Amino acid sequence: MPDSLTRAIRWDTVVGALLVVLLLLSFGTVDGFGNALNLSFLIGNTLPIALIALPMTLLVVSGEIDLSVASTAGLSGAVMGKLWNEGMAIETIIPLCLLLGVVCGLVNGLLVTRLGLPSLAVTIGTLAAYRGIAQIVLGSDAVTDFPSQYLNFAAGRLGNTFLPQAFLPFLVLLVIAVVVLHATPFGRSLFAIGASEEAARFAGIRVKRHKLILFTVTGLMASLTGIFWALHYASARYDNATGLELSVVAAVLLGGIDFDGGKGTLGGAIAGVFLLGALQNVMSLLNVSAQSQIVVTGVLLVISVLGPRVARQIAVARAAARSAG
Amino acid sequence: MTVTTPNEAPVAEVPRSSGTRLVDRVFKMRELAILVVFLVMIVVTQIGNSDFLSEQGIKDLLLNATILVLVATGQSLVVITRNVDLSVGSTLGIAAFAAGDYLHGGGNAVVAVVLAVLLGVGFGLLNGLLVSLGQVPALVVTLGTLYIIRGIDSIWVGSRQITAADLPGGFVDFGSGGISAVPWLALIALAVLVATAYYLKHFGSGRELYALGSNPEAARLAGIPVRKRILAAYTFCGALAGLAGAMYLARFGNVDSGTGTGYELTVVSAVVVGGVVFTGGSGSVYGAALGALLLTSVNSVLPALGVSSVWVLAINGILLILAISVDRIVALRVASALKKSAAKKTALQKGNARHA
Amino acid sequence: MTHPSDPGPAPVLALEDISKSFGAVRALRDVSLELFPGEVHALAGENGAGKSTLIKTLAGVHRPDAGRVLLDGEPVVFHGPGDARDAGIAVIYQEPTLFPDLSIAENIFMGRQPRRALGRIDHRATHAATLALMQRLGVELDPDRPARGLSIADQQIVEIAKALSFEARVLIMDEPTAALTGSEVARLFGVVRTLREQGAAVLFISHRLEEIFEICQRVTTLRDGAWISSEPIEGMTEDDLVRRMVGRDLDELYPKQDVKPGQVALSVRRLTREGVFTDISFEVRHGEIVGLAGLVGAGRTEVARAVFGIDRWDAGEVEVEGRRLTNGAPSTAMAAGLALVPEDRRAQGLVMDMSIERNIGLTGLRTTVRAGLMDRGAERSRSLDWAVKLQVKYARIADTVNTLSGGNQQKVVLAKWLATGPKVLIVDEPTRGIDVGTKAEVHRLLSELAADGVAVLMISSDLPEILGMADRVLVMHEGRLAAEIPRAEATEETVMAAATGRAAA
Amino acid sequence: GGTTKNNSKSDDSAATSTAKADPNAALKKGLTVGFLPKQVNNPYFTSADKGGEKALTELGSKYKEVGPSSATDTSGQVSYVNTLTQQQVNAMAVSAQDPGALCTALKQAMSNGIKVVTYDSDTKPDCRNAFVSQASAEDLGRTEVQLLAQQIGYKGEIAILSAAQTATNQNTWIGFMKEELKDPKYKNIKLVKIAYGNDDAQQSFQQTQGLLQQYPNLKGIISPTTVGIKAAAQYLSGSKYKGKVKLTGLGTPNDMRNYVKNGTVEGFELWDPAKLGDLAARTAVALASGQITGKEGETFKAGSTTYTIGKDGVITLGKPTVFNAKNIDQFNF
Ligand SMILES: Nc1ncnc2c1ncn2[C@@H]1O[C@H](COP(=O)(O)OP(=O)(O)OP(=O)(O)O)[C@@H](O)[C@H]1O
Ligand SMILES: Nc1ncnc2c1ncn2[C@@H]1O[C@H](COP(=O)(O)OP(=O)(O)OP(=O)(O)O)[C@@H](O)[C@H]1O
Ligand SMILES: [Mg+2]
Ligand SMILES: [Mg+2]
Repeated sequence: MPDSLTRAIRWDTVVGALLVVLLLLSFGTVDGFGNALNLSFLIGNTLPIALIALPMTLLVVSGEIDLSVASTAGLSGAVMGKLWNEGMAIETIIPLCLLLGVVCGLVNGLLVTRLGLPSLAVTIGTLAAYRGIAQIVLGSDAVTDFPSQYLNFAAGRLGNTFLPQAFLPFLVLLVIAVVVLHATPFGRSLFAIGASEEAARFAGIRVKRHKLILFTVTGLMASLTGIFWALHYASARYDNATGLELSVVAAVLLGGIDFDGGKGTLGGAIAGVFLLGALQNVMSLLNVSAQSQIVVTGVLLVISVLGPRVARQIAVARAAARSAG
Repeated sequence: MTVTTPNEAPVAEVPRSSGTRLVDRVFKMRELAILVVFLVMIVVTQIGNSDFLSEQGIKDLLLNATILVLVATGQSLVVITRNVDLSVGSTLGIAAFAAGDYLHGGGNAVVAVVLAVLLGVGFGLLNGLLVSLGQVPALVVTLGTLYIIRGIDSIWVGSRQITAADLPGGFVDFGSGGISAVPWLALIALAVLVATAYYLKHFGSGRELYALGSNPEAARLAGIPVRKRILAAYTFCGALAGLAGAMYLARFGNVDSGTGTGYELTVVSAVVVGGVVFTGGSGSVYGAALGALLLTSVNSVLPALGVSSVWVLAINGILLILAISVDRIVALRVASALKKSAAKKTALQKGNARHA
Repeated sequence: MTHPSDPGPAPVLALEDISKSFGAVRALRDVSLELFPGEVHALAGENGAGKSTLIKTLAGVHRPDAGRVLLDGEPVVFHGPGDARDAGIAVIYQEPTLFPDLSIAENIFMGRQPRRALGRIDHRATHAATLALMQRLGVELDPDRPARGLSIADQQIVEIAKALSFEARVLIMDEPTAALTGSEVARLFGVVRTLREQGAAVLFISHRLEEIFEICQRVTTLRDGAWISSEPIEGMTEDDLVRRMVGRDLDELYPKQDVKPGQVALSVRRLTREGVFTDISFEVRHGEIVGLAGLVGAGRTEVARAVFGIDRWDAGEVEVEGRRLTNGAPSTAMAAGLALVPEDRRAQGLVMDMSIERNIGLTGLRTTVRAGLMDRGAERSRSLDWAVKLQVKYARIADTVNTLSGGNQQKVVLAKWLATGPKVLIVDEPTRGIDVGTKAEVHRLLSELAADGVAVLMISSDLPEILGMADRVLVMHEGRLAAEIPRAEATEETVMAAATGRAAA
Repeated sequence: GGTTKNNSKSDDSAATSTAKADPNAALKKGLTVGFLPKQVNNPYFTSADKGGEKALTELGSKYKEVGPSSATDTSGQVSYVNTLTQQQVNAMAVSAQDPGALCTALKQAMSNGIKVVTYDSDTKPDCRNAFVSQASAEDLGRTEVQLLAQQIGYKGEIAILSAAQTATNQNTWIGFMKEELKDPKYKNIKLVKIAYGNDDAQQSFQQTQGLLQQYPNLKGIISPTTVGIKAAAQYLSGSKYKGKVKLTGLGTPNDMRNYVKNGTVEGFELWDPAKLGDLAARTAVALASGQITGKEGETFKAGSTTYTIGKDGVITLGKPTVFNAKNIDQFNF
């Protein structure tokens, strides 16, 4: 049964299983973990990473990367705060900020597709540029007085359950992303582009257009995250979400998405996001220091790439032993 | 196949060669282009602020670039092999603290530097072993070791810090001293840079780094000891990060558990601006060093011109994008111009050949 | 094994009962082979017979599961390609293995550059040695030019130069001529003869049987990974050899059906891409097979790429059934009914890390869709249908294509494009690296397609193939159409005259 | 229509307890107080928290410290507030990275009966019970100008090297510095620039270089941040400006000892962070014991001193200490 064997040891399944095991263990043994409030905190604080991980997974599958997401989020938050201070209505501000995210993503996409620049370099540049613009826009202000119904939506729970109100919209986005990546011709094209851009082009796939769409959507999602962030933490500052890109990248990598492109599943990526989030929550409750948590994250990342390899080698060895026997 | 015409003149490819020489020259000029951008920037600043290129000013420029140049040199080697080392910032930080901790106890400065380098070598080896033996993506592994080394550093260092007061006076003076405007540290960095560049160009193992970055599978088939070379590149990169740590200590006289945090992005930017390509196999350490010089100088130029520090980050980012875009556009233009002129020449020669 | 007709003393290199499996695939089963100094030994077999695997085992790339390798009668174990090289074995692999960023000279001498004092590389000597090699092969490639952008043929020449530079005792060549045209092949054979006379042993693989008969003294045949025979060439006929390879008699190699051409399907007018090709005009009608011949680098591939929209053209127009195509848009070309089987199957034809199923499915993303979502059932049956029709040899349809032999990969590329049901099919070197049996099949297939009304434009460096299959032959010379020759007048002489620019244009 | 700043009702359901303070209530023992600094491993906060630990041990209560490893990881700090809430500590002492971001979580904590004291860096007043301020912002701002003015003889150009542009406390101090400079006795002093070094050694270093290049006649620099003053001092001591350009601001004696001794710096000031932590701990225990509720005018005893709660629940530690060559050796933090 080599087929079911290889399927069983696929890394995304392993990450999913690890997440389940961690949750089950923590429910039983970690004080304060299982109650609804903590779970809502856990999910709420992980949501920004999860939101960006959705388009990031698609992007990485197609062989590109966007490191400017956290800056885009910060910029939308800053612009949101600025416009709010100017007295504009929040219902106008939010679409404007989303539009801004689209523009940010479009700039990345155009630089990558039109000029053929490597996305890593481009988005390191825009990582600084967008954050810098955010700083120019909002300066030293911290805007905190957003309308309470919005704040409550971003920070509140669904009744007395453990689910944050914002979880349902996220779930909808997740389903959309899964369907797009794994069940549409568009998603199939992304895998082809990631594995071999040239072969994809020869198969009539519009590589540049696909990439441009992806970067734009990533910008949109990043700005959505920025808005959510500002409301969730009731604070719009230019340095909101600083460093979030590394958390997203780490989580996506942990979920088994191959940075060479062409491989991975969204399920794995999201499992990676929540595994890291849950682990951090549990470790804090267990009084593990922040420094040790960093080490654990690092070790987990290293294992995430060594793990599948070792598993594959074991599988190969077993198959060989079986065919010899 | 009986359609043999052995006497027939081989398909002429003469224009190709002259064309590629030109391309070659242009590629060498890519480093020149960064240099030009750098010089223009300096001159403009000097016009705007006549104090900028004072002895002190030049010294500051050089000192600022030194540490980044060192780390970028090491990073280039790794990037040339189609890998990356994101853990350099963490390595720099822990090496700097180790050296400081040792000097704090009243140690010898030379031993401290050796200690920092050895620590760097150790972490470089770790990265190299994981990447080459595990054959796993370098980006992930070194992101992992970035966290691990930083975590170990914070656990070990805690809230301790080393300040200039804890260090031997001579060590700190060395960090800011030099021959008139040329700091000692810059001389060390220059020596390392030139030696590395010479090695890459003139030694077999240096060329093999390019080869295996260019096509890893072909490198294996050509009998290049791929793992050994990758291991060596990482070790060297780690060693330079360690040396940079010691220099950081001498220069700033001040290290704690956060030293070097986020440095990896700066280093990667410098390497990218310097024209070292992330898909491996091309680029030079001189380019990377120039990239480092350019990036650090922006941070000196803007304050010297009185640009509010609020603008610095945005300008930095936009400059980075401009630098890589201009580089790319120039390369594309030159390539298409060359192609057209080559085509014309071919046509001409063919016309001549036919008449002859 | 005994060899009654041993040409020389002791074999320089021998394989004894070598077996090698990849997972469930048994690529080699108890294969033995002896190579003697001063002989050119052919290795023949269908696609997937195990030829390349055998060579990689000899070269230290693969470790055999069982059996021994003997060098000068002594058992040796090669731990890597470096070991084999040090033992004096030079290898040209089936797929070029160049470093695109490095110069041709460096590609050839990587790891063995001439040295100066202190182990420094002598760049000047490297350059000179490369020039000398190029002269020996009769080509003029600039040693300082980077390998990126070399045509497949030029890449192959660099590979040959690299192998020659070893001055090895054993030279192994896996389909070195697949990408070459007649004149280069002739040069190569000249060099090989010299080497043989100097006492080197050469192992040679080719699917062009006439080449085997031209240059080789002995031939070993493999079938499905098993050793079939080793014998002298002398006294053998092509049919004998084919029978040993395929295990049966072969169909006709060029089963061209006569078809009455219909309406114009593809019309190319005054197409120009500056510096590459100029003023190309031609038409292909439904039911017609048009051959496009020319020397390596004449620009045939470039025309095909531009017509299909991979590259942009600078002037001119392309019409499919009267509909103008957009410049630089493969997707609209596909929608108009155009298909291109590209020249480089590994880089352009296939996504190597994807399954056979999905590779074939890639051209059907618009059709195997239900309500906007992939219809996996339809995708699988479409892929299976075509894989079976083309007799692709695979273990499971979900296996990645990089586990297939070269010829079977080529079949997957064909399957992928035939599955689109094209009106106009452009095939660029469709049978490169395909065994004779399959070649006949591909030809039969192309002929049937034409009979069904598909317009076929066939680019090939295999002149007999062009002559055997084409209704009309277009000949390109240095980026221009040099001649258009109807089937009746097309001979090797007329085509070569036009291709080398000797015909009155 | 739409919701704008002007028509949205600000959420004033402040969690300020309605309970009455009982000044005579006994201090409870066996409480747990969680310290949440802006950043763990930061020497300044480590000193402060050590002070808190000592006070709590003295009072018979338990001390614990959690916190993010980066001073800009606001979401990290929020999750630590949540962690402390889950662990049901009796009170927490928080140095807020952001005045607004912690609010939801802190209110959540207060509604779970946890007393919240902010120290060093405040949140919005309705998100905590009391704020322990290191020194009055006004005192700090004004005294730094006075210190520098004396050193440069009330004449010449000066600049400020601050931390992040968003640092709330820095900005308040700078505001008071500007106020102070309006006094006629400073008519010959000109504030030419405020630079931001983002509390990063290297950036502060380069900003100092820039200041000196841009203003060759610069006479003095005020850096109201421990990181900034240290970096500026290190640069000055290795440059030709050493001793010529005066530097003052907020620094710790251990950091600055060398520069004071080698003549780079004449004098600077700071409060004792350990005392700040001590007061934060005692305030937390007093709140948890019901001695105070955080209303203006309430008083309580911490150690031997009696503190009065000011407007908005602010408790001020006292005047900062000025360090110079004469007294610096008496301090070790
Ligand atoms: N790396 C591999 N993994 C799995 N199977 C492989 C691998 N390499 C080769 N095979 C299988 O081994 C068999 C022999 O392949 P090989 O490449 O040796 O054929 P070949 O005789 O060279 O064919 P061709 O003429 O098409 O090049 C094929 O069935 C192929 O699918
Ligand atoms: N990807 C490429 N980049 C740069 N130059 C190329 C590239 N491919 C081909 N060339 C060059 O363009 C010219 C035309 O090549 P092309 O491949 O079109 O010729 P061809 O007639 O199809 O010959 P063949 O296919 O047999 O190599 C050649 O000189 C070739 O070296
Ligand atoms: Mg083969
Ligand atoms: Mg071609």
